[in-house]
Parts: sequence; C-alpha cells; structure tokens
Amino acid sequence: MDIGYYPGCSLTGTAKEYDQSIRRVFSELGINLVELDDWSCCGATSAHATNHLLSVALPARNLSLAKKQGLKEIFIPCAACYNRFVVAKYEMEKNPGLKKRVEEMIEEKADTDIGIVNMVEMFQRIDKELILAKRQKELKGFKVAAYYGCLLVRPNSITQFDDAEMPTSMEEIIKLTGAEPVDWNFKVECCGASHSITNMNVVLTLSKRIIDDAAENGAEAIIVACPMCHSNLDMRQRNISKQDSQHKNMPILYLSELIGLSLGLDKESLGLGLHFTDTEPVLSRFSTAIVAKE
Amino acid sequence: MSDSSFEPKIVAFVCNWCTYTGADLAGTSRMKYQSNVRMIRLPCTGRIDPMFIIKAFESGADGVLVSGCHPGDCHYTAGNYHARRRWILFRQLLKFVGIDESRVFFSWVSASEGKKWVDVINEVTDTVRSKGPFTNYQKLNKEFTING
Amino acid sequence: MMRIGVFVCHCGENIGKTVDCPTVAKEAIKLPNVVYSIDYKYMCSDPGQNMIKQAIAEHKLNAVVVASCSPHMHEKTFRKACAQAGLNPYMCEIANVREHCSWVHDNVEEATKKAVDLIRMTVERIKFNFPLSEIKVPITKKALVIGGGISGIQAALDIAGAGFKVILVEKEPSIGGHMSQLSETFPTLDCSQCILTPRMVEAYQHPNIKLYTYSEVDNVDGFIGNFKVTIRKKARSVKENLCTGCGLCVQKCPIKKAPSEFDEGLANRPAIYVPFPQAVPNIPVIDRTVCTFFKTGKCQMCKKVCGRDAIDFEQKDELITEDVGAIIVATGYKLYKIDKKSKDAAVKGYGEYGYGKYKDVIDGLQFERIASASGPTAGEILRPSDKKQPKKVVFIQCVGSRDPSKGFEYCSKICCMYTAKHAMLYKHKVHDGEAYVFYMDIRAGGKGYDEFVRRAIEEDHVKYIRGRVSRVYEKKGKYIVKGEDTISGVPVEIEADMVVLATAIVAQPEAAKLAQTLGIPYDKYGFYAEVHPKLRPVESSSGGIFLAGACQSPRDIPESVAMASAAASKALVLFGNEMLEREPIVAKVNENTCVGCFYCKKVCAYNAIELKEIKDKKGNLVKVVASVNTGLCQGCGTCNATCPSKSIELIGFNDEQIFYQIKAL
Amino acid sequence: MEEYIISLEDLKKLADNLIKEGTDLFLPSPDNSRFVRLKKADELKLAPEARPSDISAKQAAFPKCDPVLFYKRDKSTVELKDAEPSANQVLFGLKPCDAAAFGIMNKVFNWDYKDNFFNKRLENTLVIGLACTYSDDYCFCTSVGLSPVSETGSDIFLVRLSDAQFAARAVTDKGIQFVKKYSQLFAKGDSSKSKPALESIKGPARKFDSKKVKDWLDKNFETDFFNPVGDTCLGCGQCAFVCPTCHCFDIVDEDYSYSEGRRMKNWDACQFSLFTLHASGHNPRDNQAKRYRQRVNHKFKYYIDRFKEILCTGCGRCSRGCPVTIDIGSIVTKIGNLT
Amino acid sequence: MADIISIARGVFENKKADILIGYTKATSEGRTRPVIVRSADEVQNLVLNSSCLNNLATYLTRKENKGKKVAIVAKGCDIKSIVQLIAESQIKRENVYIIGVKCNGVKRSFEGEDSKKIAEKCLNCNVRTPHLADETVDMSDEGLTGKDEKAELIEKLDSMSAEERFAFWEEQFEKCIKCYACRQACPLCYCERCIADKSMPRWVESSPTKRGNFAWNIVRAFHLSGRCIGCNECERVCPAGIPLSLLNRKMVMVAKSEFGYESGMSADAPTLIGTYDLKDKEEFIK
Repeated sequence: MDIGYYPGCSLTGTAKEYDQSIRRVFSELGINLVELDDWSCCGATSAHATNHLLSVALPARNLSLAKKQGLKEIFIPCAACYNRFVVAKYEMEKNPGLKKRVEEMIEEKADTDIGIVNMVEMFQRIDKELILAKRQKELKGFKVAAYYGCLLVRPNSITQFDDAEMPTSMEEIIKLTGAEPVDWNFKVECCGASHSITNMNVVLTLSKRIIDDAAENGAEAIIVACPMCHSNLDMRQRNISKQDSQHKNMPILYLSELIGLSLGLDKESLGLGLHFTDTEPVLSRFSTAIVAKE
Repeated sequence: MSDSSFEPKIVAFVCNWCTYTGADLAGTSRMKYQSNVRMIRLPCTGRIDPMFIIKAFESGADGVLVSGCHPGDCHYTAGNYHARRRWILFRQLLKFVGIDESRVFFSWVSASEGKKWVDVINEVTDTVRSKGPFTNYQKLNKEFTING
Repeated sequence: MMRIGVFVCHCGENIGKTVDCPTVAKEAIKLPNVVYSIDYKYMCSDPGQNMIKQAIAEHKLNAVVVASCSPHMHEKTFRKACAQAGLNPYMCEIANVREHCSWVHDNVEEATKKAVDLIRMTVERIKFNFPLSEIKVPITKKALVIGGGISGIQAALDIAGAGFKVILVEKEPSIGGHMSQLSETFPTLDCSQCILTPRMVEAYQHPNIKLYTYSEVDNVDGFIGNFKVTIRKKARSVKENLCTGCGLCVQKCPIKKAPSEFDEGLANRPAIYVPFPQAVPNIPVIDRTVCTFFKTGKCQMCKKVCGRDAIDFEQKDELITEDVGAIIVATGYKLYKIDKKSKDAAVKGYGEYGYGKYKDVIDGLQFERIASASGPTAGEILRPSDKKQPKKVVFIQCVGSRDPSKGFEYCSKICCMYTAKHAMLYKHKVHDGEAYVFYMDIRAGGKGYDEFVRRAIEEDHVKYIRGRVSRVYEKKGKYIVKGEDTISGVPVEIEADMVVLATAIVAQPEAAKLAQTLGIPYDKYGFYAEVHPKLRPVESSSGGIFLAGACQSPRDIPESVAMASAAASKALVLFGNEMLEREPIVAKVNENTCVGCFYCKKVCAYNAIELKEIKDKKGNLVKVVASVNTGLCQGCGTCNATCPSKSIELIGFNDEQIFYQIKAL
Repeated sequence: MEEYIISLEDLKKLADNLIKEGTDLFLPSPDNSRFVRLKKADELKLAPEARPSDISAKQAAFPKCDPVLFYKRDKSTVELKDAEPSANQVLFGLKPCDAAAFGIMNKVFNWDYKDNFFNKRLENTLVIGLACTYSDDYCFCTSVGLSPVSETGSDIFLVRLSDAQFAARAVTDKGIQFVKKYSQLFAKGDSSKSKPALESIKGPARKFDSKKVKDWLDKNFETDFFNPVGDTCLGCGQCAFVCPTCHCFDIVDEDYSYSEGRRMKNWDACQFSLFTLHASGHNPRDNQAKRYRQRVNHKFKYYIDRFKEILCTGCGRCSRGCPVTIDIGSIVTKIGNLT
Repeated sequence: MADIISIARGVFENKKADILIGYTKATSEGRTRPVIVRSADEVQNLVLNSSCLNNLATYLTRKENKGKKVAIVAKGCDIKSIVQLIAESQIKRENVYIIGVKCNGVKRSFEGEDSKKIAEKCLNCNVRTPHLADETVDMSDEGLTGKDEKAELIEKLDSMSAEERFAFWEEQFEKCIKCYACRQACPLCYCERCIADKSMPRWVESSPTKRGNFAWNIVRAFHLSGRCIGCNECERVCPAGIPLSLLNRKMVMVAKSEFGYESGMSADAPTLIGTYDLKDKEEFIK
C-alpha cells in the first residue's frame, strides 16, 4: 500500500524520533510512505492566528501538490498539521469564495478531494491481524495512558474523529501491543501548549495535572500522537520536578514508538534515546532482543 | 449544450402528504429556489404512473422529478414502496431505450424537509440546465407538426 | 360548456409582492373556457369570498380556480364558498401561487410566469373535474388508548366518562407509567403516587374501560371510525382470572436479584414480581429471562405456593382483535441512557460524565426513586455506592438536550423544573447538604414555575452555576465536577458526593415502528408529528388517530393531562356523529374494460378491492371484475397507476385531470 | 411497345441522377422487410427472385400515417393549414403484384370523393416494375387476373436478362417521358431479348377460380365456414397493414401540444375488434370469424360488385406474415371448390 | 410415450376437456398453425414438431374459450405463460388441461436461414421438461443449434451512450406500423381494452408517429415488466421486424438482477408488481 506522507516541520526537528519511528514501523508493516515532494509549512504556528487566508492557503498548496503527484490520501502524523489540513479542506468545501481566493493566492487549482489521515487512523486502517502477526513482543503488564490532546479530536464536527470528550480509538490500537491502557480522566485535557512561550507556568500546572492523573490511575507511561503534546509533557518534566520535588518522571511515548516496541524494533532506531524524560526505567524490562515466536 | 439562455422546463410529480407539504414548508419558511419546476400534486407516489413521465416529455419537459414520503412514512402505508418498485423497473427501461434516465429524478422529501426540497429543486434544475434541452424527445415531438 | 372563473389572490403583499397579480388575471382570461378572472387583495376574506360567490351567479360559472395559498390552507374555505353559491365544492381547485411561487422566488417576472403556468395547468385539470358528494361511513364508537401512563389514563377516563367504551393497552405489567415512579411533583411538591393511584384504580374499575396490561398493539387496519386493531397480550405466565394478588409467589421466589425496572436498577426484584406495591392490576408477571424454571426447567416454587393454581408456565402470547373508531397514542418517553452509545450517529454519548462507571452518577429518574418514600431508600437521600448521605450533590442540566454537536437539538423542557425540584427535595432532607446546579438557561415558563425555581435558589440556597460541565471524575472517593462558570468566567471544580444528570427526554425506542403500524408521521427523533403545530396539536395527520403526552414531544404532567383531555375530546367529537363524512376521493372501476387481473387488489393497502361477478341477462357469469369498497378506500391511487388498462381510476385525481395538467405544462 | 436495354451500372447511374435531383427513390430494404429510401445509388439492387417484401409498397401513395391538416388555436380562433403531400418519388423494382395495387386502390380513392393525398402522391410517383421469378405456396397472382410478368401499374417494366442487364419497357406515357429524359442511359432493344426470359417464368402453383369464389360468397353470407379461421385468428391488423390493396383508414384529431394539433389519416384494419365497435357499445362484427368473413368478402365480392376489381393481387403477404399462418389463398381455393 | 394424436384422442374420450388447442400443418412444408379441435374425430391432423412456434396460451383468455375446460398443447415456455395467467386470475388451473411438451427447442423461424437455427429463447431454457402439466408428450429432437445473437446485442446496447441507444431505438420504432400483432400474439396482453386503445385520455398517441411509437413500445415493455415469460411471440410476429425481444429480455434481466425474480415459475409465488420489499434498492432516490 502506498500513501502520501507529510511530516511537517516538527518531525524534522523536535519530533525527529516520531518521524524515525513512523518510518521504521510502517516499513515493517509493508506500507510505503511517499513523502510529498516540495512540501511546505502548514500554517499551524502563526498563520492561523494572524492571517486567515494564509492559514487556508498553506495547506491548500500542499493539497494541490498531493493531487499533482497523484496521491489520493496523505498521512499527517503531526496533530497540529493534521488539524490545519482538515480545517482548510473543510473551509474551502464550505466556502467557494474562499476557495477562489486561495486559488488566486497559490496560483493553482485547489483540490479538496484528498483524504487526510491522522496517526491513529493510520493504524486503524491496518489489518489488526497483520499487526498481531508481526508482533514480536507482547508488552504485557505495561500500563499506559492514552493522551489525545486537543488537535486530533477538535473541532469534532470538522475532524470527525472519535468522541471529542471521551475518545477511545487509541486505546484499541494500544491493546494490539499487549500493553494495558488505563482508564483515566485527562485524555483530552489541555496541556497548555499554546502558552508554551508566553506563560510557562500555565503549561507546567496543566501538564503536571495530566501526568499526575495518569500516574494516579496506574499508568507507567503516556502515549501520544502529537509532537506538541509530546514536547510539553516530555520536556516540561524537568521544570515540574524543580517545582515539585515529589514528581516522579513519566516517560512519554509516541504511539508509533509503542507499536515499534511490540514489533520488536530496537529502541535506538525508534528514537527512544532522544526523549527528555528517560524511557529506560520503564522500558528496560522490554529488552530489544527479539524473541522468536512460538 | 452551451445555450446559456436555456431555461429548462421541469415537472415534478409529488405526493400530497410529504413532499407537497414539505414544499409548503419551504414557502412558509421563505426559502428561495429556482422557478423552473411546475408541480403536480397527487395523493401518493403510488398514484404516479410511468405514463406521466412519458407524457411530460411529450409535453416538452426537459426533466422530471418524482418525489414522495420516505420509506415507512407513507400516509397510505405502502404506496411509496409500490412506487419505488415501479421506478426501479421503469428507470431501467428508459435507460435501455436511450431516454436519458438522468433527466428523471427521484427523491423522498418529508413534510418537515423544506430545506431538502429546496436543495433537490436547485440540484435538479442545475443538472437539467447543464444537460441542455432534451433534444432527443423534442425531435420526436416535432414530427408532423404545423411547422415541422 | 365549461365556464371557468379564475380568482387571483394577492394575499396582501404575500403573493402580490413577487407575482404581478393583475397581469396574471389578464393572462388567465385568455385561457380557453375561462370566462371570468379577477385579482383581489384577500380572496379568503369575506369580501373576497363574496366576489367568488357573485361571479358564480353572474357569470354562470361551473368551475372555479383560485390562485392563492396552498390547498392545505384554504381549499376548504374556497370550496365552502363555492358550495354556498350553489356550485359543487369539488368544482373548485387551488393553484398554489404562494407557498410554491411567490414565497420561494424573488424575480417578479419568473414568479409571474410560473403563476400563469400553474393557473393554466389547474384550468386544464378542472375541465375534467365533476361534481362529487361526500361519502358517509358508519363509526365504531369505541376508542383505543395506547399507553397507560398519566396521559393514557386521563384520555381513557374522559372518553369512558362520556359513556363510550375504551380499550386501554399498556406494554408494562402495570399502568401508571413514569409518573408512578416520581417522588413529588413540581411546582406543588405533592406526592406523585398519592394523586396518581386513585386515577389508576378508577381506570381499572371503570365499567367502560377494558384494560390490557403487558400487551402491545401488533397491527392496525382500517381507517377513521373503523379501525381493526390486533393486540398482542404477552404471556404473563399468571392466569389473571385466578390470581388474587396475595403476593405469596413473589415472596417465595428464590430469584431475588433481578434489577427492578421500576426502581431504575437501584433495587432488585424477584423473577415473579409485581412492579410496585400499588400496581394496577395487582397481578404478578414472570420475567422469563431470569426465572429458574424457564432457564433450567426446575424450581416451580411459585406454582407450588400458589393456592389458586394461577401460575401457567405454558401460557402463550394471545392475539386479540378489537374494532375501534378512534385511537389515542400516549406512549410517552424514555430518558436518554448516556452510558451506551446510541445507534443514532448524531448522539455520541457523554462518557466524560462517568455515568455507568461511577455508581453515584445517576440520572433524574434514579434520583426520583431515591427521593421517593416508596423507593429503595424509603425516601432517605443516600448515595447508591455506600448508602451514605451525600453532603454535596451536583445536578447537571441539559445532558443531551440542546446540544447539536453531541446530543439532540431540542430542549427536553421538564429538566429545569425537575432539577430545581430535586435540589429542593435534597435540601429539605439533607439540611447541611450543598446542592449545585449547572445550567444553560432556566426555562421555567408555567404557572408557579419560575416562583418555584426562585424558591429553590432563594429559600433553599441551591447554588446555580451557569455553564456546562466538561468532565466528572473520581478522585479519592469524591467526584470532581469540572465545569465553567460563564458568568464569572472562571473554571469551576466541585468535589461532589453524588452527581445527578438531567438527561434528555427521548422518544420510546419502538416509536417509529408503532408509527409505521399506525401510519402516522414522526420527526427525526421519533416523536409523533401533529398535523398542525398550533391549530391541531393533538391530531396526527391520519384521521381518527390522536396524540397525547410526551410521545409527541417532551411534556410535563399538566400538559400531558391537558393533551390527553384534548385528544379525548377529539375522539368524542367523532363519536358525536352517527356517520362520518369523507372526501369522495376514492377509486372507481370501469367494469366494461376491467379484465380482472386484480393487480389493484395486490397493491391496495386497505383491502378495498373486492371481487364482483358480472352476469348477462340470463344470469350466466360473464366475468369477474374488481370493485371498490368506498368505505375502505383511502384514495391513494396506487391501483390507478398499477392498472395496465387504466380501468380503475381515482376520482378527484383521475387520468384525464393529470393528463391535461401535464399537457398544459 | 418500346423496349430498351439498360445495364445495372446504368440503372445505378439513373438512380444517382434521380437522387441528385431530389427525387425520393424507394426499393425493398436489404432484409426485404419493407420499402426504404435509397440513400446511395451503388446500393441499388434488383432481385426478381426475392419474395415480395414483408410490407408492401402501398405507403408510397397511402402512408401509414398522413397528416391531413394542422391547426393552431387559442381561446377564440383556430388557424388551419393544409398538409402538403411530399415530393417526387420513384419506386424501383416493384413486383407486378405491388405495382398493380395502385390502380386497384385508385378506384376507391376516386369513387365519390377524390382523395387529393392519394392522387397527388400517385401523380408524383413513377413505378418501375420488375418481372418476378419468385413463387411460393402463398402466391396466387394468376388467380386474380395478374401474373408475374404483368405490366399493370408499372410506368416502366424491367425484365432481368442477366445479372448485369435488364430489358426495360416504357409502359405508360409517364414511362416514355421518363426514358426520354434519361435516354442516354437506355439503349434501344426489342422484345426478342425479353421474350425468352419472360417465357421461362412459370408463376405460382396455386390456382382457383375467382368467379366461383364470388358466386359462393354471393350466396353464403350467413355461414359457419369461417368459424375455424375465427378460432385462431388473433385479430391483429398485420394482414391489412402489409397488404398492397387494403386501404381502410382512421381519421383522428390529435392535440400534439397544448395549443396545436393535427388531423391524421392512419391505417386501420377490419380485423381489429374496435373496427366496427359502435359508440353504443354494440359491435356488429363481434367475433373474429365475422371479421375474417368481411375480409374475404371485401376482397372477393364487395369490391368486385362496386368496382369490378378483385381487391387482391395475390402477393401472399398476409398469409406469409400471419402470426398463425391463416392462408387466404387456401381459404378462397376451398371456397371455390364449394360451388 | 404416446404421440400427440393419441393423447388428444384420450383427452376427448376421457372427457378431460371440451376443446383442445394444438398445432396442425400449415399450407407450406415446414410450417404449422394453431388449431382448435372439438372432438376426437378431428385429432388426426394434429402435429407436434420443432416448427410448432406459436404460444397457444394466448387463446386461453379469449372470451369464447372462457368457462370451458380447455386442453392445450404447451411447451415449457408456453406453460410459463399459463402459470402467469393463473397468477393473474385470468384462468383457473382446474379449467386447463396441460399437455406439456418435452422440448429440445424450436426453430427460430418458419422459413429462410433462421429456420435452421434454434430459437434464441430455447438456448437458456430451464423448462425443457414441463414444470406444470397434466400429461407430457415428447417432441422429436432435431438437434437445432444457434447463437444467442440478441444477448450480444443487449450487451452492445448497454455499452452504448444514451444518444446511441436512442438512435438505435428511433430507427427501430420508426418501423412500427401499429398493427398490434405483438400485443395480439402475446399471451399476457389479455386486457379487454388496451391502454393504447383508450382515448380519454390518449396516453398512447394512436398515430404511428415516432413519438406515438415510442410511447407504445415503452408502455408495452413496461406492462410486461416482471410478467413477460420470454416466449418471444411479439418479435416473431412483428411484420416490421422490430427486435422487441430485446426490450422484454432486458426487463427480465432487470427483474432477475434487482429482485431475484423470475416470472411464470409458480402461480402461487407473489407477482413482481403488486408486491414490494422493504429492502428494494433505492440508491437512485435522493
């Protein structure tokens, strides 16, 4: 199976390990990611707050590229990018006038018939049996909290993905690895990402609450499908520890990393060494050695 | 067809209880739609004879719309089910004799779906307009006429 | 010769603004057979109607076309006017130039052209109208009431009180409905059962009311005045004529732990049970899904202890047919169960509130049972998980209601009031307790309603917070209710001991099925549709079928009772006549050309086609043809479209009328 | 009589000239089902050995539907417009049994009322007959006063000499004028050329005496004779519609649109049950046997009584095409043997 | 097995019927024609062979045969029409004595090239052994073969554009002379007053104009939809050579593909028109 792939800027920088693990995992699962040639910014950083037309035009340009390159669908692992794309597509479909202005701006025909697939959906469409068959290691007893954040599920009428308040789809994927998703309360709670630069304290408070609730409900790690979520939860723990000496580190894993582990891929290639919060304390019990299946 | 001034002639056969009332609702709600459709009120879609459609084309219609109650909602219990079966057969027959079956539209519009009625009318009108005049049938109509 | 008059109504500005009425009238006079045409500001007004009457006399009109609003609006008016002028009312037809023309088009030229077209088509059609007279049908003066809640009981009592027989069908083992579950009722706080039970007993004992409990309506044939109803009396497994209601079987049943429907799962009941002590009739029913005998073939304890040998394990569903003239539908509502995702994709559940996960997150009806003196806690406010008195209770309104994104768009109407009542009852019983209510708006329209809510706030100090709740989660034995106070603009977190959700009122799950059995329309939520929202609120569009209570939309008790009496009076209006007059829109067979293939009979939903033998002078059978029973025919015309030789035609919508209407396109 | 020789090639040239002049050329369709307009001259084919086409050539003068007049009306006025019969036409390669039919029909169309439509069409029609070498069990031209070589009704009569050559006789003035007009295509010939070809044509086997048939019909109106035919006759109008001499028609006024209409003259057939149905509901010919009796009587008695002609050319179409193979030839033969 | 003559004699001798509808020789070799036999003395001219093309069931609904007990010689396809007539209340099973013909196919036409080919309807016959009969008779097998050219033509038509199909049918229908042989030969066109003869209103223009012919041929095919049993008599008798079977066969295919329905198999089965299924397809309805 071939599918278009739009990494976005995060996956080439702070979320390198996300990109790395995705490429590893999908090649293992026999899926060919065709990286969109000449892709450009999605507008998630500032365009959507400053210039509405630009915020639609930026994804639109990439959609047109996809069309030209013969892609029917693009897989967008970054939840922020994903969100920009679905919103832009939705707005152009609803508003022909806007679409026209976008076309003038990008000097291309804007195409809205390209499918947009997020990380969780990507795993949903792979045959469960295939993942189970390829599974080298059952991550039994590994208690994790699935954290969705905001961008995957909201606005729900546009993303049309899962339940905005009580999503459950990531848990279903996690179960395939043998890990046990815990029932917890803050899976869509705000992590404060938008205040990262301006008001760090808000971020720390909010992130801490999320991590604490996961821990209280027995999670050993939090699973995410968004580089924003990841950087906030992962990177902030050092600062949280400074404010709260009782804080216990909680590794934050990408969904792709978790799947990678169960597929028996080595931690190095999944980028697990690139995290701020050390993953080894919890992951050490899952050796990288591949055990032959019975 | 590129005749830009072409305004299609469309006839709609509708049931009294659902679609006609739905169209009333569109009016009461002051929704706007294109003015090409002339509606003929029947008690039930079960009353709609395929001959009506042929006659409409003979009378110069460029498109025909047939609309009634949603399945299960028929005021007369099952008229729309019988009608649906007739349409399945008749559509295929029209298609086979080369009468462009895409000029014949079918819809379920309930008494509360004023908006749907508007959408259906506009879509039907736009579609028929883009198809242009039904020249095939008009050719037949012209044979042995005062100017023919 | 046809002499047709065309009357074009301006409807004030309504038509006149977009349709050039004087031009239309001028165009109309050019049509063949039109001998008179005129436009006027309000055709339906007295002067307007008089114009028509005068023109009929002066111009010897024998047909009248009125270009005006929808025939659904004023066809009757204009036909009556014609009749007063001596013209057969069926020689009057309406061209709908308002709803289908002036109101939906902006362009005057286009709308005017369309109005002329519609008139031309109607003029062509009316040339093939002929005078008709109403059909008279006898009426069965007996009513069927479906649903034995307060609405059904009220309707049944009203009709029975007027001296007519009533069949009351209830699907549960007892009548009483949701009202029997309630503790007190707003805004008076009088005991629900105290006011309901006497009515239940009255209905049970009324000589004119025949009660079928644990029964459902399987099928309905016929039409207004003449329905034939099939009632399925479900197997109760207890012989009603033998049972004395002593209750010994209930006591002795070894199964004790089936969740009680009546107590909303907060208490248990045996396999053989009476739903509640005041049940009517006080006759137990065996729940075959939990009964040991039905599961394993052993036990029969109830049979052993019954002194009357009333237990009948063999009992089967019984089908009973009844002839009735009117039907009142009073099937009530259900509460939206938010723990399970609805099949309806529009409703996505409210899993974030933890209903079903946390025992102390309950819905409104469960709170009613807790607050009820006859409930599982005997009226003491104790939370379900540990039977402790909750000191802080949060009530959340609009769970599923007024929520287009996740729930239903409509307002469930009664929640504002019953939540105020709940909070008040709680405060009355737990004096040191705190009650919080999250609300969107308070809708307390009704006699004494707003005063009631004010009392809850001002006298009972219930804390109202305007905002929605995003999440309820458990933390250290408390339920953290996270929400927003939109008035002060801050996030709120309340550590509650119990949470009560005012979940949406939804239609009964089988509502659509029953509607299809009855042939009445319903909206997308499954609520039954009234024929006119303002002027005919208790009538369905099917003649002789009336609506009462929450099956039509969320209703409180006084409204339900009022609707029930209104529906009953509609039935009584019907019963006040000896014969029913029906529109003569029925099918008619051309016996000369009918060849007796009986495809008409096959498609007729009303069994209106009968076989008729045609004999020659000597009495020899020539052929068998179709014949229409005009009492049964409802005038759908499906036979007309099906008949290959067009030997059966629908009067009023006959082939010629439609043919020439099409031709005038 | 003048006789000429013309090659098939020259006949094609002739056809080409005619088409270019705007004359409509008709000849049997490739499947021999009916007469169709010839579009390309080199498709011209003359087949004396072919059976008579399924549908006769009568539509040249008497089309299946023919507008009589058109009208346009509004509330108070009616505008009328006469229909004009069409342009010049040439019928190519008609069998003698087809060619003779026009003359027979001509009598009824000019009996009291002169049917302008028929006359005008016939006037504008040139008939090129062709000696026929076909015969089968259903042919009986020789029993009704014709033969495979009779020239009745033809303006020009062709006899095939070889695959590529035909003798052409100018039978009527119209034929002579025509040959003159295209004289460069017609070479002078004489009857010695066509004589052997004509003599070799045998004609159909069926023979009956039409006088005896009429004698019997004169005396036997009330009869059971036609009952077996009535048993199986389906009452379709096929026999009349394919017949070269059947000329019954129905006049209908049709509103073909809201304000316009036409008066049409359409073929009708005495075998239809509605043919004699009175408005009262009474039908004097209430079964197929009576209807078939009418058909035979009209052809072999009434028409002779009135016009001294048999209303039949013995082409056999009606029998060959009859869905239930009712064979008029064998029926009249049987009648002939009854006396 | 007994031959048709002795079976027919038996019918009269055992008083199984008042009349017998069968085939007899026609004027020319290779042809047969229908005949009604009224006594045992008349049976000697009955024949049965692969030239017995007519569907005799069309005579069952004639006024003069109504009320009589009628014996009929019927091939499987003809029996299908008898079944359909029973299902449509036109005849009673007990009033018809069916002499079913075990048949290996009949000729495509009486004469010409086609007389050497098997009729197209016989190629996919599923009732070579009669499915409803009181007695059966064997018909000699002449080993006819042939191709189903019409099936190919239907496929070809299906693949055409609407314009091309319209052009095809315009050319065909133009030939129609409205002799109504198709209707008269059809066993299922039993209406006392055909819609084509109805004048108030005139649904089908009586003139054989192009549009009148379109209307007629469409209404004929529609009224036979879900009823036609494919005896193909309409096409065989059409003097204008219009391939009417294409229309009927197409509708038979539609009945099969849309509803899994086949007419003429059982008189007790529900008819296609006159019944409905809640699951009837409606993807074309908005």
